[in-house]
Amino acid sequence: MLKAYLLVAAAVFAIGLFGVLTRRNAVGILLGIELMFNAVNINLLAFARFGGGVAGWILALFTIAITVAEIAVGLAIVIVIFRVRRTVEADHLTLLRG
Amino acid sequence: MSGEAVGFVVIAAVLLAASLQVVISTNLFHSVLWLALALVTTAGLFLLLHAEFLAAAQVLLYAGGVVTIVVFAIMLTERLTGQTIRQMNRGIAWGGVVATGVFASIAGVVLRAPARPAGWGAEPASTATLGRALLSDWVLPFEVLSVLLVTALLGAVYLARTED
Amino acid sequence: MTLTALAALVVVLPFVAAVILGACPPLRRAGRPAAVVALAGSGLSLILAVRLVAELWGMVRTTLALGAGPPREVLLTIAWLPQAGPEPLASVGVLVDPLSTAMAALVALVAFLVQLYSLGYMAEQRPGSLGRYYLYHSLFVFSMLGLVFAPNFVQMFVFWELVGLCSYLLIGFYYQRPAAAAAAVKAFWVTKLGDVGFLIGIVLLWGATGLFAFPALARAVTALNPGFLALCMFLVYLGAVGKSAQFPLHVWLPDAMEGPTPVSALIHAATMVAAGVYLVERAYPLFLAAPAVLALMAWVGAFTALLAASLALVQTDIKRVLAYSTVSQLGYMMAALGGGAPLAGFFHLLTHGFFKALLFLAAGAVIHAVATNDMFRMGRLARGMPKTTAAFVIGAVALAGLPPFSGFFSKESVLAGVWEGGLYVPFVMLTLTVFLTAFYMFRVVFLTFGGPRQAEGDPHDPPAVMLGPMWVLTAGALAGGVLVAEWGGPSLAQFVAENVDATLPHGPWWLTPISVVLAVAGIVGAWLVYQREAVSAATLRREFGPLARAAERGYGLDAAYGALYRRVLLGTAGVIGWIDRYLVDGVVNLASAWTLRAGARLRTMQTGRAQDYLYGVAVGFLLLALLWGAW
Amino acid sequence: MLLTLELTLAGLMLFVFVLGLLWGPARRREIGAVTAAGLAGLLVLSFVLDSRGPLFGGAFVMDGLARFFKQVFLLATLLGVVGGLALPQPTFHRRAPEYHLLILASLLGMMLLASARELVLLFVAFELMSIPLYVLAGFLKREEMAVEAALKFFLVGSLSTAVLAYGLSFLYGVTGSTMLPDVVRALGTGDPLLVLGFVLVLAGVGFKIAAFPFHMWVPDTYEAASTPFVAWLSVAPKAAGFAAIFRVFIEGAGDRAVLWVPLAATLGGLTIVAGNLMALPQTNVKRLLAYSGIAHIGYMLLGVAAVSPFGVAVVLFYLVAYVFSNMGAFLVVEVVAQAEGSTGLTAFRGLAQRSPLLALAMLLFLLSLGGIPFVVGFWAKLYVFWAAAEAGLYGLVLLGAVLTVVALFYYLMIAKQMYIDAPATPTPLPIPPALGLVLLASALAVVLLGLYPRPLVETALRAAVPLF
Amino acid sequence: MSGVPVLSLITAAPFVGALLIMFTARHRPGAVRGIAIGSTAVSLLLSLYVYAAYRPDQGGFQFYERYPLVPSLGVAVELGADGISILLILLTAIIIFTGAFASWTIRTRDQEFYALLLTLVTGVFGVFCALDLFVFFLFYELAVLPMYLLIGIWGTSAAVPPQGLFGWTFRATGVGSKEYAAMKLTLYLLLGSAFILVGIFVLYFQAGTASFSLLALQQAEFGPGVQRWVFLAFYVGFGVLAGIWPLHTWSPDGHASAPTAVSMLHAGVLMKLGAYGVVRIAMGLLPEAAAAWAPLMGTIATINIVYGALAAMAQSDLKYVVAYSSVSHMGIVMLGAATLTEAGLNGSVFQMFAHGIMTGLFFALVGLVYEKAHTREIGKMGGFGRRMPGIAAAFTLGALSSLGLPGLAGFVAELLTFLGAWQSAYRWWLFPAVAGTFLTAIYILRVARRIFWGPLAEGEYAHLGDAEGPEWVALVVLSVALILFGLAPVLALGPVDRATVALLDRLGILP
Repeated sequence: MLKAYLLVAAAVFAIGLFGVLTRRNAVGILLGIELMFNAVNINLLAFARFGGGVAGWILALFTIAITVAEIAVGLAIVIVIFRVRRTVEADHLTLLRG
Repeated sequence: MSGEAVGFVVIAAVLLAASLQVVISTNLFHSVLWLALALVTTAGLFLLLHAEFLAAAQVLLYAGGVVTIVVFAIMLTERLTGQTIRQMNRGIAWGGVVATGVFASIAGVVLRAPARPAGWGAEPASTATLGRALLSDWVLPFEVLSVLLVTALLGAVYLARTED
Repeated sequence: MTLTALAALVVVLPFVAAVILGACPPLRRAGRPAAVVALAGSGLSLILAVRLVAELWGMVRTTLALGAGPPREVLLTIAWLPQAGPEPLASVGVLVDPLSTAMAALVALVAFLVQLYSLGYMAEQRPGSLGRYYLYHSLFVFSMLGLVFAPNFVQMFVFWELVGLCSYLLIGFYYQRPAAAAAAVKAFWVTKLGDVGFLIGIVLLWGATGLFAFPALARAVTALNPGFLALCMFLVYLGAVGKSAQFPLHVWLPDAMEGPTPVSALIHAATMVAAGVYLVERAYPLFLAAPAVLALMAWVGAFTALLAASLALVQTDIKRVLAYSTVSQLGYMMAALGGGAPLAGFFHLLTHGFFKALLFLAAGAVIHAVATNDMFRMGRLARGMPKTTAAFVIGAVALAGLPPFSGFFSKESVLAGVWEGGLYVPFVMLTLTVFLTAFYMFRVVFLTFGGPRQAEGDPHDPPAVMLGPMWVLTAGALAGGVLVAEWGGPSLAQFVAENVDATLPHGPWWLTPISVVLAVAGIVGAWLVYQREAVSAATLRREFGPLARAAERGYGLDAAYGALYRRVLLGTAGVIGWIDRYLVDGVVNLASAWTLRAGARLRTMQTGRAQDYLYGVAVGFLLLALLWGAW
Repeated sequence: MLLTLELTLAGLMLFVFVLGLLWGPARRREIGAVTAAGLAGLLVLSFVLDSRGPLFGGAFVMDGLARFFKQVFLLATLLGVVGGLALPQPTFHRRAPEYHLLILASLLGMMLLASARELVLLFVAFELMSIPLYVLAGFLKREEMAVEAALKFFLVGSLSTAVLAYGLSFLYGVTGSTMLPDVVRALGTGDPLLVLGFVLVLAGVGFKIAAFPFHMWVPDTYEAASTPFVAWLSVAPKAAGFAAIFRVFIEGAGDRAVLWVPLAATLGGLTIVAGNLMALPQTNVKRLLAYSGIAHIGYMLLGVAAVSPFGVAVVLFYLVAYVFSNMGAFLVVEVVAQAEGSTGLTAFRGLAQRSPLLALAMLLFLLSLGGIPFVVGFWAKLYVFWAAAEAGLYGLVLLGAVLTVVALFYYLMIAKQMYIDAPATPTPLPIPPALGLVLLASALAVVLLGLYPRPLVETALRAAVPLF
Repeated sequence: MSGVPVLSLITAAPFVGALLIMFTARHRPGAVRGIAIGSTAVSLLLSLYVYAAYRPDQGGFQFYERYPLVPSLGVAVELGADGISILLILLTAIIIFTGAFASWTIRTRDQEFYALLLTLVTGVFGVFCALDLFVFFLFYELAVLPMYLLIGIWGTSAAVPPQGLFGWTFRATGVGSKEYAAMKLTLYLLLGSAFILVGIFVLYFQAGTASFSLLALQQAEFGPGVQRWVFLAFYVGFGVLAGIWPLHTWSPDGHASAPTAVSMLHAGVLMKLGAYGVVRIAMGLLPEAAAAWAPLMGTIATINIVYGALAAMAQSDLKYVVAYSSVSHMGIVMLGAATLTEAGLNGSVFQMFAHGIMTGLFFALVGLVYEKAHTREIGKMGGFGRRMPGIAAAFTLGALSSLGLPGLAGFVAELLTFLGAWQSAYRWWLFPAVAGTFLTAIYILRVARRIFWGPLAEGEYAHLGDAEGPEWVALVVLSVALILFGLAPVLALGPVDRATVALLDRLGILP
């Protein structure tokens, strides 16, 4: 049963990664990252349920909190960039390269 | 097949479907809604895993908080450009290959992993133990987390404010 | 004073003069004072050399009377190249024996006379140039004497190269004349080519025996593989071919006439060019063990004699005639050595040293007077400069080989030696050369001093400082016979013979008449063509058309060498230069260019698109996972 | 008390925060000086205090390694903050409280990270270090490039955090404990899930230390962000990354650590090659230094690949060398950029004739980065090779040594601009006093440590040995 | 004087001079030169003292000094000199002393120039004195790096820039310019040092003596595999600096572009440093591999000799001719070493010295000619002998030594090497080697003739003059050294022979 949860988590992680890699929009990429964090939490709670104890919950809780913080900062950056560049398409943000 | 198993299959199916929609939907707004669904189904999984408190946190913090901020951000940017943000995927093939590769490598290891030894971690967890642990063993990370949240807030506010 | 110390002094005195001149630029630039220093060096050297001869002669008489072996004193005091063990790898010293002493006396004498003569001949040079001239001269005398007294191959080679250097410097004395500059380097290169063989020969001999010293090598020679020894001696002989202007390396000597005439007299007639002969003489015990090389030497010598004589016929430059004559006479000497008559060869070396030096000095006086080398712009000089004419004619007669002049005796013994050596074809060539020699020499005599034309200007005899040395040499050319005369004691020939364990050959009875007749015929022929003009030179030339034209071009040898140098050597150099630039260095440049390109390529990975950066993380994880899986 | 440094730092943060509230815009620029003074005090304190031991059941330890790292962080931050005092942009004056608070928060994260022996604390500390960096990278929020860089930095960083967290979940899941000693002990079971977790963590940390191919945010961020911050960014978080690596992968692993040799060696080799090659065509000095910094991480990874006490000590030594050399180089760039308005290679033209001392300092930093004798960078490289050779990684040593030559090419290109080319204008460059001070200190350190590296080596060895 | 650390003083003196110049002589050209000459004179005098005080009868390393540097790792500053070292120390001292004079006319940034030059020389002295491989390596690097700036700042770009396809193909690398040459030289040599470093480390760890000391490592036994590969690493690493074919291409460009004193020092001394490394470290520590690799070394050396000479013949830029002649002559050095015979090794070491002096003289002369005629293109010169007799004489002297004229130092070295070659296992080496000397005679006299002989183009070169004042020092000192050691090679060979015999003893092939 544990492996089933782990596989689901891995699938969500991979789907998130796919989104991260293919989305053109910065917010879209962020959503992909959200999914990946979500996979982490599934993993943690599955491990906790199948014998890991309370530490897994704690870690999951921290992950959620940290994710929220990340998202907040990330969206702030998105807003700033939108303000300056009038776009949030990651494809168009290539002033710096090489 | 036990009821829990049936529940797991159903919830997992919805979760995966919703996740997929998150990354391929062409409408950013829809993506966010699919994400909310995925998060909520995840909370369902948490319930299956007997983590009620975390399921609640998931719904409140994530599905509530995160989605709200994202929507807010989208609205903000859309308002500024005055058009709906269409979003496309690029390099789907390579993305698919890499993502599948990552999944395959993780899944392979998961499947190869030995079964947990018997009696491994028998202690059941409860919200009460969680609270106690948080304020005893993990008090330092907890305090640090507060600094982290304040800092993130400070940074986000600095970036987002417009007056200077 | 011991003999060796005396010999060492003979060598060192000119060196001291050279060092003084070299280290003291003001003295050198003063000109005449520099000449005095050089003259003092070579004069003292001459005096000591004469004393050395006298002392050694005394010893020879004693030992001969006692029936003991030849007197030989070897001085080896200074280790030159050390090595582990009791014996040094190579030493320097002097080897005093009749051969070296006689040669040294000749060198010292001619050198002193030439330096004296130069005082007059070079009087118009700038003082600085004059100082330089005498510096080179002193250096040359030192080197030549060092060569003569060398007790081993290493020292021989050292001084061998040094005389080559002096030759190079003195040929190029008028370095601003392109011809002189070209001739100097040509002389150096061609002789150096022979020296490559010489050096390898020395190394090979050492490799087989661990020895350099002549006496020790002579003792060790029997133990060597004859074939290997023949190779070694052939290589050594190559050195002599270059230095003594044997075919095919004779091409440098005629060009060397670009140097001042006294230099030609000293270096390119009397002494240095004879060094090759001297070398063979020195190493004769070794050569004896390699008969094939000796035979080759005789053939080449005879061929060289004939070839050079034929070339001498067509020259218009008086000095070039003499130069070819020198080549030809050196061929005689080598032929004698090859034919098994080392004493005859050495004898001819000595007499030739006198009369050829005389001829050059006289020619120098002529050139000095008429300011040209071209014989066809001379004529009837006998009227204005009788003394010079007398000296030149005496030299010419000696060279032609008429009795009782010195050349007659030595040439006779050379011919006799070759005949007795059983080398009949070379003998015929040499005999034929006798006729040619007389002809070309008297061609010079009649064109220059007689003939129908009158040279421009008012030529007259040179000053005493030039005439004096000429008279001394004239005496030598006249009295050369003394060397073989036996007046109540051992002759000089016998004196030297003590060294080379041989006697002067006398040859069959018909030899003398034939050679005298041939010589006279040559003189008469020249008289008919150039004095009486009974036979037109042009007709003669037409008769011998192709041959004459070929001879005028030196039988195309110069052209061949030139082509070899330009096409093959410089061509190869060009190819190597190209390879270095494009291939060897090209690889380096390519490597660096590729590295730079790789950097430029790699940076395109940094597209600027955030997704691609995210790929980095994903691919990086995959990479690590793969690595872990693989291992 | 074991937490003194962290608590004092937190106090400093609070003080800065309050000052920011109290002081008006005119005085706010002095907050930098206050911060610097506080950091200097902390640095002194770190040398004075030497209490060691675990806390919270071993979740937090104060040991030699932690102390060494904390001193490195403090030193780097001090240099960075002092260097930042000279920034001309008004934003940095008006928003000095935010700027410095963010730096201090990140510093706090690093300091905790160096002591973390528990997954939750490690994770939180890691994030506390990272999140302020995203904001700082985009601190010049009106500049197109800066915000773009911040976005890229943030996206790559968040993805890496996700990967890291995913890895941590496996570490915890397999052992049922969040205590690192338990986790490392479990390595003995050879559970593939555990190793997978480690690999994921390595990928996550790889982003922080900017190993190839996790490095891609580095050049963009370095180029666009303000230089004193970049100088600090280029050393302190990377040092923290290595602290995490040592804590997670090496400490207590003993013989099992050989597991990481191929990973670290390959990652190191790739990073050396890629970093050096990509630095070659750069014409912007900040970007060039960014790539060269990547290459340096590769060299440090060689030290990690040696998995020996000496290897770890070597990395510690390398980090110190790197702090001085790299920050020095970046701050020289800042001086030039303030005077010339450009960070291009050509801005350095003829610097030796304009400001000889500045050029000499830059030359020293570059030589140190290039690994040339008698400056500290030489010993750093040498010890790394030494450690790798000791571990039998001769091939990597040769590769590293050969690429050092490639590296010298671009360092010498800067030297060429400074020394060989003629200046466009002969006037000396104005050097802000704060920057001058930092440069002087760095140059002195580079030379002195180059001449007498022994104390530092021995300190590093002392810090490293207990890990095994 | 036995207690005085002479070798340290020799090594440190130039560096002290450099510091003094940097800190006390700003904008005072006279003081700069005075300090430079003073400090190099100290080194010269001390090296003469070392040379005189060395006891050949005792052999071995004398003037021994040891200062622990990092005791825990076995690094110590360990200095000592044997017969080979003292000769090369003397060579270095002579070259830098004369080089200081030869740079008299440096006008721009002379303070930095002299400081860098002296720093570089400290490195060279250090290499020759060091008995600790690690310290050896430190000094080695120090001797290479300042070269970049020295060439880059004070160098001159090639007189005949590459054109046509070549120039076009590598235009991106800046081929032909001094910057290109400086970069190529520096990177090439540092690449070599990378190999050396790896080799040193392998020896250190394989020996297990926890010491970098040459003397300690000599006692260690290395397996055949280790020997083979480490020797190759050393051979390649040091060989780059010694200019072995085909790793020599930095040298023509580098030497041609460098300012006079740097060319003198680099061609004269630094290339020897590579050969010294091969002999002292590679052969000294890895005897079996030396025997195994000797065929390769010797064969490449013969290629060097002939190839270098032919390449020199093809050049039209005077400095390139001299530079390629160095490549050719370094072949003699390497050949002598590869013969593994007493005579050959003696020849090798003596050639290091002789070629150092000779090429130093050459570059000093080329510098003078360039300074006065403002061209290095041989085709544009002619008849200079009239205007600059002193330079012409010295050039001729150098040329003669170069082609192995007896009486000058070059001959002794070549003769010994030839003898060694014929004694070695590969006798045929002798023939290309001797042929090389003939080729040398061709190209070098050709050049001498072109430049100094023939008619002078009066209009263009009316202003030409001979060497003056300080310029004479290099000419005279180097010429005298050439003659002195050519006439009395035993002066140098006595001590050298002790050292080579000891080396051969280690190689197990004593005669």
